[in-house]
Parts: sequence; C-alpha cells; structure tokens
Amino acid sequence: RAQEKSLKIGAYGGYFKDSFDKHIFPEFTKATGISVESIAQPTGEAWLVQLEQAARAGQAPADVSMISQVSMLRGSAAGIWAKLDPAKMPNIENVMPSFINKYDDGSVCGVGAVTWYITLVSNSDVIAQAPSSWEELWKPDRAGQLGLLALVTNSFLLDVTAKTYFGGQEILDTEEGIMKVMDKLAELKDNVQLWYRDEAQFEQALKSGEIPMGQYYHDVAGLAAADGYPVRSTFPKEGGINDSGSWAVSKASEKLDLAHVFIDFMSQPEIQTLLSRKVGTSPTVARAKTSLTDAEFASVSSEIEPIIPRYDMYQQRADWLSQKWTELIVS
Amino acid sequence: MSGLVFESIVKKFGEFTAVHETSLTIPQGKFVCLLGPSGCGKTTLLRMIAGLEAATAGRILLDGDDVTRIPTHKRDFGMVFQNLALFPHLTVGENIVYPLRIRGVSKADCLAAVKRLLDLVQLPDMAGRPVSKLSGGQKQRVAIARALALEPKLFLLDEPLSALDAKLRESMQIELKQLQQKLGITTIVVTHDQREAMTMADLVVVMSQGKVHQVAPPVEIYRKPKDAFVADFIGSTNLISGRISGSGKLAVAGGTLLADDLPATGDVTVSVRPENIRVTAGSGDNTPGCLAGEVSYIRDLGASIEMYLSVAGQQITAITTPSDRPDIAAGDAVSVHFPKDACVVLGDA
Amino acid sequence: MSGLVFESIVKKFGEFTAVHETSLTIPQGKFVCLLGPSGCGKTTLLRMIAGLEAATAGRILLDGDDVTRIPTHKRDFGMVFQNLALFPHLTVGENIVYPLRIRGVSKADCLAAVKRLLDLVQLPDMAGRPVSKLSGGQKQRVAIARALALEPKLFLLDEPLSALDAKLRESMQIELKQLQQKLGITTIVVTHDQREAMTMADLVVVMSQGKVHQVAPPVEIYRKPKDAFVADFIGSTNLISGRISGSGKLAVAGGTLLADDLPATGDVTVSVRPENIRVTAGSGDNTPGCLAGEVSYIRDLGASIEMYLSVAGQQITAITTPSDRPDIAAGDAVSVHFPKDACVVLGDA
Amino acid sequence: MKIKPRTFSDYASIGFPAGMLMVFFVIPFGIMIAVSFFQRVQGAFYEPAFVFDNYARFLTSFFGGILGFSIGLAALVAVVSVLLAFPFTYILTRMARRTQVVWLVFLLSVLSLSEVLIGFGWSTLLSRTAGISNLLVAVGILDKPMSLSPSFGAVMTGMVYQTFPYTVLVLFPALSRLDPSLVEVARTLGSGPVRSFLNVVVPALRNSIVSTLIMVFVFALGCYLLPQLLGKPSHWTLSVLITDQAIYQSNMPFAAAMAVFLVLVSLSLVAISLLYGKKENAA
Amino acid sequence: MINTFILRLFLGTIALFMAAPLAVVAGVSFNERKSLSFPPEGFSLDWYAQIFTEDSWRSALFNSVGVAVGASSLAVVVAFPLAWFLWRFHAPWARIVQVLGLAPFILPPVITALGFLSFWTTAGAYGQAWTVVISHGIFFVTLPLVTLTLGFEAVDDSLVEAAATMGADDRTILRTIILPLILPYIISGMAFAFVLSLNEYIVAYMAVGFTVETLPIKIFNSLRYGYTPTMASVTVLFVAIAVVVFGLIARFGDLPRLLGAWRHDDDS
Ligand SMILES: Nc1ncnc2c1ncn2[C@@H]1O[C@H](COP(=O)(O)OP(=O)(O)OP(=O)(O)O)[C@@H](O)[C@H]1O
Ligand SMILES: Nc1ncnc2c1ncn2[C@@H]1O[C@H](COP(=O)(O)OP(=O)(O)OP(=O)(O)O)[C@@H](O)[C@H]1O
Ligand SMILES: [Mg+2]
Ligand SMILES: [Mg+2]
Repeated sequence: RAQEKSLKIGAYGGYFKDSFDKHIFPEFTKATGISVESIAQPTGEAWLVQLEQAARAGQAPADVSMISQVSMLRGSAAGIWAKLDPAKMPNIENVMPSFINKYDDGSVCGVGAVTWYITLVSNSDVIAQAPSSWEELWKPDRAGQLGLLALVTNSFLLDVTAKTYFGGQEILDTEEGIMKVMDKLAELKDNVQLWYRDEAQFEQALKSGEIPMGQYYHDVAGLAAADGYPVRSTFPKEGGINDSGSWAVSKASEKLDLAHVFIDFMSQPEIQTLLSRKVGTSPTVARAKTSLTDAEFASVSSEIEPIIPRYDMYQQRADWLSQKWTELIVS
Repeated sequence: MSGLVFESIVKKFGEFTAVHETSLTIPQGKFVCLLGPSGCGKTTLLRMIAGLEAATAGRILLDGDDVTRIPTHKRDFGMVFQNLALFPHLTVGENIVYPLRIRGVSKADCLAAVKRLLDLVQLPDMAGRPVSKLSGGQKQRVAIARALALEPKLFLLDEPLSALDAKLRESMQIELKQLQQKLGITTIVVTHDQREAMTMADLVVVMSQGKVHQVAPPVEIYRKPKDAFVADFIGSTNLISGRISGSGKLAVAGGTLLADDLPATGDVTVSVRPENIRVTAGSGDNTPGCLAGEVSYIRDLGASIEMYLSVAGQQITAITTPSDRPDIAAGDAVSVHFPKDACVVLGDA
Repeated sequence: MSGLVFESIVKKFGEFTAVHETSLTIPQGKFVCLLGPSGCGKTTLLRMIAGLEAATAGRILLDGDDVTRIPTHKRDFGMVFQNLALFPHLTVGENIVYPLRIRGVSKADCLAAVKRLLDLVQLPDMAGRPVSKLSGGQKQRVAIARALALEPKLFLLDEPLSALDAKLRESMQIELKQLQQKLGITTIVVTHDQREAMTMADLVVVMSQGKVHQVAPPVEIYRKPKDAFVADFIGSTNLISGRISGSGKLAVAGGTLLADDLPATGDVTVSVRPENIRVTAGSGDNTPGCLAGEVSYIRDLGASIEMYLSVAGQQITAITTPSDRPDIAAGDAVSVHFPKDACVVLGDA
Repeated sequence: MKIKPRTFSDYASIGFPAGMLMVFFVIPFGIMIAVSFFQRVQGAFYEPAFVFDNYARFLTSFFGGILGFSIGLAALVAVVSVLLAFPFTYILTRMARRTQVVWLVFLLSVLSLSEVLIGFGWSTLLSRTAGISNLLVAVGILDKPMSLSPSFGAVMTGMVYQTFPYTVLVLFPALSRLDPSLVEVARTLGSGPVRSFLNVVVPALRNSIVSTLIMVFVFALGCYLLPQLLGKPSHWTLSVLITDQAIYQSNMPFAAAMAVFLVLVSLSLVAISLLYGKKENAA
Repeated sequence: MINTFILRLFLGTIALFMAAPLAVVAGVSFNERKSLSFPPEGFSLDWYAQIFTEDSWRSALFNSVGVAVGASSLAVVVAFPLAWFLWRFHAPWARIVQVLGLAPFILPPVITALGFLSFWTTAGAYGQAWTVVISHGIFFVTLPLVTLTLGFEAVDDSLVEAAATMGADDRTILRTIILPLILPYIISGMAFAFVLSLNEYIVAYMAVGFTVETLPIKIFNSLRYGYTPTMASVTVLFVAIAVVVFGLIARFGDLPRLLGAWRHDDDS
C-alpha cells in the first residue's frame, strides 16, 4: 500500500512549507516513489517541545523535521534524535562538514538542510546611506529606530557584539566575558523600538518606515525588495549571521529507512540549487558544486565571512543565558 | 371507604413542622376549601396529596388504597397551580392535551378532547392560540381544562383565583363551583380568602400554624366557630370574656349575656358578630343581653356603617346598613343589644 | 392659590394616550386617593407630579408656581414607591437620612432626624438594621420615614399597601391616615382598592382609561356616583334603565321608581345599591318605588345574605343582614322596594 | 422541589460530566503540578524528580518584579475596563430594546476578533506612519506624527479593548435587573442623575462590580499575546515568560512552577476579595 | 434629565473605540498588494477569494469551524447533564463538580495548553484531530455551564410539577418541557463556546498544531513570513459570521434575555 511508502516531513509552516510543497516534495516523490505528508511545524523551539513530549510517549508527529541548530543540540542532549547511517546516504558527502550534527559518540544525528543569513536591513526611503557595519546599531542617532529579534537563541546578538567590539567570539567562552558583551549590548537598548518574535511584526514596520532599521532575514528582505518595497539588506563588514536548519529524525519514527532516502535526496547539489532558487535559502553544499549564477548566489548569500553562532554556548549555558538575556532586555 | 383520608399525617421541613399530626376525612364528590392565613401549611397539605411533597409520617388513603408512596406522575390527580403553570412553549390546545399526548393518545382523540374540554370551559376556537396571548381569566380556564383532561380522581387547586381582580374572581368562583357540580369530582381548593371559601365550598377546612381547627360547612363555620381563632379569622368578630355563674348565667364586664349551650361553670369566651349587634340610642334598660355603652366613632363605608363602641371599657364593633343606621354620633350613650342566638361560646383554640 | 393644580395635562406614550386632557385641583393639606382599575393611568399621573414622567401637554402648578419643567430632584416631594425601593446597600438609618446626607446635613443632625423619624413611624432602635432583615410592614414604614425626611411639600404614595396582607394592610391604612393628619401634608395615594380609598381619603379621584370620572369625598362617591362607571366600580350596584315620562315620573320595566334630581325628559340610568333594596315576601302593591319580582337564588355569606332577584326580566341583587332576612326561598314571589333616596340618576359616562 | 439523588440513572447524569472533567481537566492540571517539581536538565529537557528548584528560581526579585507588574497590569486593566463598562452598560440597559440588541450583536462580534488581529489593529492605529497621531496632526493638536506603540499605553489600550466586551456582558444581567425605581426614588429624594448613579447604582451593585473585577483580572492575567505585540520587553507579563520558558527554553518544570504560582496568587486574590465582599455584606 | 450631549459623546467614543481596530482590519483586507498597508493601497477582493480558492486557507477555515462545532457541542453535552443535575437534585458534593466546570476558564491558557500537551502525549493520542475538540470542549465548558445554570434557574418549578401531576416522569418532563424551554440557553452557551473556540490559539497549537491547522494557527504561521491580507479578510469574514449568528439569535430569540436581562414584556 502507498501508506508504507510515505513519509511525514515537518517544515516551518507558512511560506516555507508552501514552497516545499510546491517545488521540492513533488520532485522527491517523482524520484523515489515515496509520497510526502508535509507537516506545518511551528518555530523550532516549540516544535522541539512537542517532539520531545511525543517521543516520551513513543510517538512521532513527524518522521523527519527541519530543526535549527540550538534545538538540534538540545535534542541531542536529550537523545531524541535517531542515529543516522551515513552509509545509506552517499550524497551527504556533498554537505559541508560544519553542517553535519553528531552525538558525543560521533554518530550522525542531523544533516544540514538549508542555511540562511540574518543581516542588517534598512528602509531606503528613511535611511539614504546603506549601513555597512553592525556598529550602526549602536549609533546615538538611531534612537528608537531599531527592530531586533527578542530571543537570545535566535537573534545571536551576543555573537555579533563579540565579533564587532571584542575581536571575535572567544570572549564568549566564559561567563565574565559574556557579561562584558552583554554590558556592551545594553548600550544599544535605547535605540530599540521593537524587540520582535514574529518576523512579520517587524516586516510591516520596516516596509512602512515606521522602524527603519534592524536585523532581519536576508532572503525575506530580498523578496520584499523584489516586490518594490523600499527595503534593503546589507551584509555588514563583520559578516552576516549564518544560521542553518538540519534534517533530523525522531527516535520514535518507524520510517528511518525512508528518512535516509529523503535526506540523501535533499543533499544532492541539484536539489540544493533548486532550494536556493525556489525557496531562497543558501546551500549547505559548497557553492562550487551548485549551478548558481553569481547573481543568484548573491541573492542568498555573500562572500564576506559569516558569523557562525556559538551554538555550544547557547546549549551549555541555556538557562543562565536566557535568564541574563531576559533581565537585559526586560529591565 | 370512598373519599380521601389523612391518617396522622405530619410534615416537617428539617426542624420546622409545617403540618402537625392531622387526621381528616374528605368524602367523595365534595367541594372542599382549605382556608387559613399565609404560611399555615395549606399548600404543603395540598402538595402532599399530589405527591409533590413526601409526608414525614402518616398515611394518605384514597378510596381505601394507600397512595402515600405513589409518585406524583402515577396518581392521576388533576392539579391547578397558583400561577397556573401553563407551558409557555405550547399552544392552548397543546397544553390541554399534554397529559394525553405523553400517554400516546392518538391525534384524532386528542383533537376531540381539546374540543370537548374547551367547550366545557367555554373557550371554543382558542386551541391554536399561544398561551401568552390569553387574558388572566382565560389562562385560568385553560389550566382547569388541562387538569381535567385525564378525568382525575381528585381535583386540586392551589389559590387558583388569587391573581385575578375582584370582578373576574367572583365570576370564576361561580363557574368553578358549577363545573364541579357538573362533573362531581372531589375538589380541594386552597385559599386564604374567606369570602371565596364561603362562596364555593361544601366543606371548609380552617387551618392555622400547621393545625386543622375546624372542618364544617361554610355557614356553620361562620355561625358556630369552634374556637377564637376560627371566629376571628372568618369574618370579624367581637370576643368577650365571661364567667359562668352558678345560676347558669353568663356574667361579662358591664352586665350579663344570654347564650345557648353554656357549659356548667368556668371562664369562657363569647364571640358576637358585629352585624348581629343592634345599637339603639339612649342608655338602655340593662336587662340580660343588653349592655350600656358609648360611641367612640362611626365610619361610613358606603355600603355599611361601622360603629365603634366602648362597653364597660371594652372595644366593641357593630355594623349596620345605611337604612338601619340609628341616630347617634360619637360620644353618645347607647344601648348595645346582643341577641341570644348571636352569642357563640367558644372552645379553646 | 394654595394646593396642586393640573391644567389640561395630557400624557402620551408614543401613539398611546395614557392620560387624556385632565384639569384638577387638589387643595392644600388634603388626603387624596387616586382610584381606578389597572392600567387607567394612576401611576402615570403620580409620576408626572413627581417629575419622573414629562407631561406631553399642560401645566402643573404647586401653590401657584409652575413646576412642570422642574427636574424631580429639585421638587422636594416625598414619594413612596409601590415596591418601596429601599436602598439595599444601606441600613435603615442610612436609608432614612439619604436625602439629608446628600444635602450635606451634619452627622449630628442626621442622627437626630433618624431618631425623630423612626419614632414617628414607631420603629425606634431599628436604625442599625440592614433593610433586608425587615418584615414587609416595617419596610413600608421605613420607606415612609425616608420620604418624610425632607418635610416634603407633597407626599406621593404609589399603591403603598398592595404588597401587604389584609390584616396588616388595614392597620397601616389607619396609621397612614393618622400620620397625615398629624403632619398636615398634602398626600396623594394611588390605589386600586376601593375599600382602601374609602377608608383613608378626604377626597377620591376616580379614573378609568386615562380620564378622571369624579372627584369627591368618599361617601359622596358612593352615594352620588356621577356615572355608571363610578357607580359600578365603587361597590356593587344595580343599574336600571328608565325613561322620564312627561309627568316627571320615572318609568322602568315593571313599574315606576321615585328619585330626586330628575331631568326634564329622556332616557336615564338609575343606580340602586343592593343594601338599599328591601325585599318582602309576597307580591306587593306595585306602588311607585315598589316592583314585583321573583327570587332566583339566595347566597348566605355569613355576615350578609345576597338575594338574586328577577324583576321584569332584569337581574337585581339585594343584600341584607342575617337578622333582617325575610322569610323567602328561591322561586318565591317578592316585592322589591326601592327607597326614593337610594335611586341615583346617573350622568353619561 | 430538589430531591436527593437515589437511583443509578440519577447519578448517571452527573457521572458523565464529572468523569469528563476529572479525566480531561483534573489530570492535565495535575500533570502540570507534578511537572513543576521535576528536575530541569540544562540544555535539554527534564527528568522526573521531586525538587523545589523551580520554585526557588522563581523567588527572586527579578521575577517578583515581573509578578508585581503582571498583577498591577491585570488590576489596572480590570479597573479601567470596569470604569468604562459600568456606566456604559448602565446606559445600555436603559436604552430601547432594539438599540440594546444592536449594541450587543456588535460587542459579541468584536469578541470574534482574534487576539493577533487586535494587536495588529492597535499597533497600526498607534503607529507613526498610519496611526491616529496623523489625525491629531491634521487637526493641529500635534506638530508631527508620533509612534505610540509599543508602549505601556498601547498594551493597556489593547487589553482594555479585548476585555471590554466581556466586562459589558458580565455586568449586563446585574445592571438590567437593577430595579429602576431605586434611581427614581433617589431622584425624588433630591439626587441628580450623576449623583444617584454614584451613590445608588454603584453601591447597590458593589458585589457584581467586585466579581466582574475579579473575572477581568483573571482574564487579563492569562493574557500573553497583546503584551508582546504592543509592549516593550519591560511590559511583558508573567504569562509571556511562562510561554517563553515552556516553548522557547523547553523548560517545562520552571514554566509549570511559575504557572502554579500564578494560579495560587490569583486564586488567593480572588479569595481575599470574596471574603472582603462577604464581610461588607454581613455588616 | 441626563445631559444628552455628554451621553452621546460617551457612547460615540465607545463605539469608535470598539470599531477602530475592526476598521483597520477591514481596510487592510482590501489591499491590492500582498501587504498589510493601512490605509489600504488600491482595492481588491482577491484576499476574500483566496480564503476559498487557496487550499490551505480554506482547509484552515473548515478545520476551525469543524473544531468549533465539535468543541461547542461537546461543551454543551458535558454542561447540560451537570447543570441539570445541579438543578434537579439536592447534593452538596455536586458543587465540587460545578467548581471543576467553572475552573478551566480561570487558569492561564498556556497552562491549560501544556497540561493538554502532556496529557495527550501520555495518553498516546497526541496529534489526533479529535483531541483538540475535547481540549476545547473542556476548556470552554464553563460558558454553556453558566448559561444553562441560568436557564434552569429560569424554569418555573411549577411547570415541572404540573407536568408530573399530569403523569409525566422525569424523562418525559426533560423531553417535553425542559428541553424546549431551555433551548435558547443551550444555543447561547454554544454560540459563546463556538466563537471562542474559533479564535483559540495556544491550546489548539499545543494539542494538534502540526496536524490540524486551524485558522489562528494558520494566521500565526503566516506571521512568520509576512502578514498577508488574507488573515485580515478571514477575520472580517469571521466577524461577519458572528454578526449573522448573533443577529439570528437576536432575531429569533430574545438576546438581552439570553444575556441575562429579565423579560419585562410578555409575562405569562
Ligand atoms: N421547602 C420548604 N422548606 C422549608 N420550609 C418550608 C418549605 N415549604 C414551606 N415551608 C414552610 O412551611 C410553612 C407552610 O408553608 P405553606 O406553603 O404550606 O403555607 P401556605 O399555607 O400555603 O401559605 P400561603 O398562603 O402563603 O401560600 C411555612 O412556614 C413555610 O415557610
Ligand atoms: N413607559 C410606558 N410606555 C408605554 N406605555 C406605558 C408606559 N407606562 C405606562 N404605559 C401605559 O399607560 C397606561 C397607564 O399606565 P399606568 O402605569 O399609569 O397604570 P396604572 O393605573 O398605574 O395601573 P396599575 O394599577 O396596573 O398600576 C397603561 O395602559 C400602560 O400600559
Ligand atoms: Mg400556599
Ligand atoms: Mg400603577
């Protein structure tokens, strides 16, 4: 029966899922004969809670899910991911090693699915000169003009501050160092008009010029600009923030074999190219292996060396960080 | 034994005794009024008959059968509630055949019954009306028709007329009485209006504070009240204390009175109705049955004239009609006549 | 001009005219009862006096000043509502001094006023009670005390006694009347109970369907009703149609009657109270003022006896006391006597 | 006419709802209480245990401040809502039936406006580029348009907007059953309309007002979306942080502990005000 | 007389206050471009069409309505016997069940949501569509419980007794007297539960967020990738449905009475 050859795949609900449903999953089904039941999953963290709760009860709301890095680590700590067998997925050779997630014992539990950039965005009607550095966020004349992400685990502003003012992310190794970074970060608080959680909350304000500057997703900003809104995304000289999502399989899933087939399929350079073109994400394979043109590549990525968040820190100090962060922005 | 019998019935609500031990027999086919002041337990008694309230002790027999434990819906008694309790979501006709319909009587038979019952209560052609569109008197009749739909063994009415205005009420009393005579069903009506009881009943049961004081036909209740409570409650009366002297005479303050059925000796209370007292101008002869008094004041109510008299320090009220009014005014000395057959010697309440 | 004057007052609710053009003078210091069947506009009239309802046309004058446009809270009239409307969140004392407190009267003066008013209504030491803990009659008196706290120019009461039971009601009527006499305030009481009006009022205003029928002292209302409505509404009566013949005689079916104040000619209606009709056994002499009749039936109500007679095809009711009861039974031929001064010739309603 | 339940079928009728509520309400809530004592595993989830760490973590001045703010905000929302809704409902109940129906349908329909959209609507109305301040500029009250959101005022506006229809609907029965003659009698005794409203209507309905305040307060305390959409982080309530901890930090034990605490606090506030109300009544 | 000007001003301000966000939402729903600009740019009804043409919105709409119908029916089914029992029988302990029925509404919604999440995963039914129906049904049981309690209190005891004297047993009374009389209260309790369930987000999200996308979840998900005017048009549609539903209730029932006013006219 067809049911046996079907897979439940979670992708972020909304635009993301729509694009996958339209452009990617049909290709997969065509190529493998495995049908896909796509599942609108909420934000990574919330989805993780649900996966975890379900796994405790031996259930898998989705077989394969796209999970952000912080959540990947959390999930591995709790051991909710199934171990993957690289031998069954020859194509993951293509994926850059930094996008392969492993358990402490070295076994693979996640494979890079897509990556994206968070950059400095601005409204070109309000701000004539495109900003070129994250330092722009600290400028006194930006008072009340910024929109920043509200969670420590998705804004990655600690990494940005460390890179911009403390010569690199090493300072984040110790709690004292992190506190210094936070003190620096506290200086820009007066500039922030909006700490947002849902992208659209900021997007609307950015488009209208209500809040003319902030951090935002490079790909979505590009779509808005293409629609004719006065929105621009700039890779600052310190680098854009590069975050990624990995495919991971719930331990409770009974379709590990099919999941291998799927992940293998998604790791092909051609599919990564397709993703960049249709979904707007940046590939997890080296650019050279893709057939992206310069213009296409520029629209999803940049040659400037990115800021890769200190995921280890976000995992190991999770509660302490969230407490300090909350105190930082709330007080 | 045909009729309704109460055997030592008691009803308590928690600590409070609403009906004290009561035994009572109501013969088949009679029209009975339960009469008494508010809160005396009339409704409670009626509800026990209907099975809406469980008796705390005692038995209720109907035609010799014990019905005490039979649930209300199996008793087949017709009952009209004080507020009529017409079903607001049903039409007049639907209300009337409700008891038939829930027994699965056929549509045709129901229609026939509606017609018959509406004719009986003189409301033909009203079957389709919603009950909210009826006048008070019409509602009344629908409630009665509904209670009669089953040809009940017993017909119970709880202050059925209290919500009506005086004129309508009077005509409904007469109609109700005629209906009962026509159908011959034992009927028990609760009321606190003594006039209503006097008009309708074959038998009046006077209650107060959970106790039955007297059971008798209306005129007897009025003319021969058993105790001071009944005398005072039914109509108004003058209560005069007296003492029976050795010679079989009744001595009261200010003179002596004449009365029938005097006990041998002791202190007694005598009830004399105001309308039976005759007042004449001038201080009288002070023979037995006549006392000297003084007029306190006179109230002219149109249809009748009330004279408030002071007789040997006691307040006495007499009533007369305008045509018989003696020529007296406040302050005048008068003779107050107490006819022998008007003086009723009371038992203990 | 001292007193309350209505000048061509009209009140409409939308299309519906609740009070038709009415002019009326109520002299200072009188006790007035507004009497009439339900829905006749009594409450509306009273509310217009209080300013709770705006008159559609006309003026209301108090002691010569036009008060028609003065808002209620500036009129200084005391009013007692049918449901009493005591403030549930205040104690007895606080209720009573409410009108003083909102005028900033000092605490000490308020205390004194509470004491004085509670003494007046015979409820001393009740000041601290919550109003929910009062009996019906006590609530009544608190409402009256509150309305009197300001020494109002006018004292208005809307069916103040309708919620009370018969005995309590009677005693409250007397108290109310005595209070009014003591204070001498012009008092207007709405009621639909004619007995109440007869007992209390100096002046009765009889209304029906938004119109005033008669304004007169109670006994005059009863003895000399102006029209058939008043005659029938106040007490019960026999209405007999007649025609005045050329010779100044009043011809009715079955004979002639005698009456005062006969108009020259035409058709008239005569009202004769049942208690004024005398019945004797045997067919009579058929002189003027006496008609031959037949007994339909007799009802013994204890205090009185009702005789239903058929006189020349018309139903006539006569009432007598037990002591005057003629020796007749249903079916007997009787003479029915209509005394001359009992026959009242009515105007058009 | 109430009787004691006797037969099996008498009990059956309550058995079903009681069972449903036990299984689907008491057990889930019991699980949450249990979870609040579980051991948090840093960087992962939690393990069954019996520890008070989660409560201990909560008892800091930081969370104390947030709890204080949440209670203050909820209380203020309740007070403002009732202040607006009480006179409004009073006027409403005195209007013609037809008008009442129109208003009621309108208010009930506003209830079907989702919270996100309320947040969006108000953030637009309070924005610099498209908001009310532009109108104020047009009529000359302001020099230039200003941004009014996010701000405390915006949070208040949004929450009052959300609670207002509920408040009206809760007050409606009490006010429409209020005997109109109380006000009329006050007027015959010399109180003007405003005064009689203040010293008759309000005190006569004090109990309804207190229970409405409690209801709105509890409702506002549970609100987690509007403070995020219309407020700065300093305006976030405990409910926001509970959501954060549960969802974004995967810290269910701590979230549960905060929630249990919140429920306890609101229940005790409710109990206190009820007791207070009782006492006033008895006096 | 009350100063009518101040009165009108007050009522007008309230009306404006209540209508303003509605106006924004409605305005936005007519935007020509896929943006939530206000004032709207251009005019288009596409976003309304999209509710029905686009699969995901349409299914979200149907899911929501389906869940709301199921949940509000369940809430009534649970509340009815409880309210009936409380009204019919004298049993003090039943108050506990009543408090349980009133409690779900008092808890912060997040907690209810997490409780259900744990519960359904433990029970092994996590993610099944019907779990959200039960969750909502229990969450909103308070509303019909309150209206039904009101409704039963409004049933005149003597109607029941009258029916009993005519031979109706408990069951017959329930069917022929109580149900017809209480129907308006059932409807209004159900309508309240329906409307609230339609808009409930977090419980639905936690219980079945990933399998059954209800409208609020759909709106939230689309919040992540840009507001679309469709969410405004859906909301406008919702409000319109509510107007129709409550308008019908008002037309065929006595809305003020259902909401707790005494009936002044038509005394029986
Ligand atoms: N369910 C009850 N619980 C407690 N006491 C009750 C109950 N029903 C009636 N009583 C009390 O029993 C007494 C008798 O009540 P009942 O209703 O029989 O009076 P009643 O004679 O019908 O009075 P009324 O003329 O006012 O209707 C009253 O004192 C009443 O308070
Ligand atoms: N606010 C109103 N709107 C419309 N009609 C009204 C209003 N108030 C009273 N009416 C009508 O005016 C008429 C007179 O009413 P009113 O209350 O004055 O009667 P009433 O004589 O006091 O009667 P009752 O003895 O029953 O109290 C009635 O027909 C009533 O229906
Ligand atoms: Mg009774
Ligand atoms: Mg009236």
